[in-house]
Amino acid sequence: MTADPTMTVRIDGYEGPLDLLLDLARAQKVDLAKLSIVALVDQYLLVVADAQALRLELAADWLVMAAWLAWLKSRLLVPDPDADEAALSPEALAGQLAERLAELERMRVATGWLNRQPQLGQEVWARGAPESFTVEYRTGLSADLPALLAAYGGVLRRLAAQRPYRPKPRRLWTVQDAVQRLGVLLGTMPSWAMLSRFLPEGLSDPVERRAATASTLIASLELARDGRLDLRQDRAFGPVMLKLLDNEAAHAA
Amino acid sequence: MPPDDETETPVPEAALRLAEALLFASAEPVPIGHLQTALPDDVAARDVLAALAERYAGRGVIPVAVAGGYAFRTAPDLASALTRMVEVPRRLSRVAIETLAIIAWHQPCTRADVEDIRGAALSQSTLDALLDMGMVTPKGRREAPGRPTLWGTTPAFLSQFGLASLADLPRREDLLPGAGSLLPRPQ
Amino acid sequence: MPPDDETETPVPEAALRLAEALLFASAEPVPIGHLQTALPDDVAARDVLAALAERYAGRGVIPVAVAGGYAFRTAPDLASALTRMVEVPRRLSRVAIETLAIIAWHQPCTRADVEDIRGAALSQSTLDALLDMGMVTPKGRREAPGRPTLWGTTPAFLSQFGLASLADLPRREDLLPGAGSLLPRPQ
Repeated sequence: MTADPTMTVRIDGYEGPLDLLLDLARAQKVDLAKLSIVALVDQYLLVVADAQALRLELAADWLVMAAWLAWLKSRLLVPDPDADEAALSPEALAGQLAERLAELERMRVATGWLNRQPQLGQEVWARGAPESFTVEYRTGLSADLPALLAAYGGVLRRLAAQRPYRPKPRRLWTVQDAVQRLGVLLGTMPSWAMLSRFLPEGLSDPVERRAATASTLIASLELARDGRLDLRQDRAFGPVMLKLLDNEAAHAA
Repeated sequence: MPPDDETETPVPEAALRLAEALLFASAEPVPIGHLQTALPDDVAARDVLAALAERYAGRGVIPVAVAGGYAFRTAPDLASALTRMVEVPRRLSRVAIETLAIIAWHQPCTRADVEDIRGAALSQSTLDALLDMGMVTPKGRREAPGRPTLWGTTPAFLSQFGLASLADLPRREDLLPGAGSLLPRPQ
Repeated sequence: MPPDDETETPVPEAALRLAEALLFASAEPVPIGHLQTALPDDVAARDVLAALAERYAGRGVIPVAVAGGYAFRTAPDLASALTRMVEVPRRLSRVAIETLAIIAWHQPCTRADVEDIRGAALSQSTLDALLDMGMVTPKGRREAPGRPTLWGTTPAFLSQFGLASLADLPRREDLLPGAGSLLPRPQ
């Protein structure tokens, strides 16, 4: 309403709605604190309308700002009697807008201040050919034991990946071996003895030990079938007990 | 430079030469503590710097307090004569300096803060230019949804604009006198 | 510096300041012709440089004639006072640390043994570097064709890696189960 009809402002050259608003506010030539928001809104809407008349493609934020400003102006001129108490008053919203413009203006002043400082490499220069008096002397190593272990581990893994897989040969205790060993050992044990007593000695590998246990159990079952020994297991998963049966005893049974 | 003491103790010429050489040799500002370690114990670095400033007053190169230390810089009034003689890197764009100003006065702040204040999107190339020049650096993240990166200025920023510390920046309230208490004026 | 002329014309202070700043700011030595272009026509660069040399005589930095022109340099007698020694621990390259590890676990062994285990040629420079650092030392020769040198680790190796003795090295099998059968045993 109070827009100066002679004022022509083009929208291009502004970085966004706020940039334009600040420029329009400056044009009011008043302290930003005495800014007329309504006049500002009118000027903004005029510029946006002009731009649309020129069929300029306007980014959405220009139109969003236009719609919001139009709403703000209407609220400022005709206060809503049923206004929500919790909502900000139009005056408070106008104050926020003025504060945003003031902050942008402050940062423009700050930019100007920085620009007036003599800049390094632009107005003042540092030593172009600095001299270094720092002498690096290389002593000591930054390697530690974990690094050494990691390196050797890496070598070993590479080696493992390169070489074809050759499984370690296993000493497997066969049933025949077990039958033979049982035959020898049972003679020396007149009473009940645990199956594990009949395993070959020096079995540290758990796989070999399990295989030998299985072979010995099968061997003992075969010998029991032939009536040469007696087998007993008092409970599930309990130890398997063996005892030699002499021929007379076998006959008696 | 620090002001002279009331009671002036004459600074030994040897200390002055050493300080001169040390500040001259380095392109980066020399922290006063570093200078002190190079000086004899009974000579205060502060006094030496004051004497140095006095000796170089009005000369073509002058010692200045910058980025937490001291460095020699060419005298600002020689800018136009020297610009023609030495290589001058590209100046930061207007948008870049405006972004830098917002980060400097609002740090630590997020990219969204900068965009909010400028009322316009901030292009990645602008931020990249400031990062390339080492003017800004991440300063952690804001504990908010998305945990956006917070940005702040660097010692290189202080050095670039010849500031001893961030305290040399004008206070935000003083940037726009009269706008301290904004009252909405609807009419 | 060029000697003063017999007939001394006073060099303007402005020319002296400019020359001072230019020599300071230039990354390269300033050719006398280049300095002349920055000076008024009636001021000879030669005279300015002479006056500058006079002004800086005995100071911490001095203008000197170097290849290609003139530049400020730190006074030679101050260099030692300004020199700071910085210890920079050497990092071993991956090849070097692997070689050292193989020698440690397989000593005494030959270069060919190391090559065989690593599956790659070993450059003499790698072995030389370990030798220079005192990590390895020759341990006689293998009685085999060519009598190749046998290598072993040194006491310095033990102290570098915090080992009381070689017996403190973890067993191969603890590093990679089943590794024992992988390794080619010399002989």
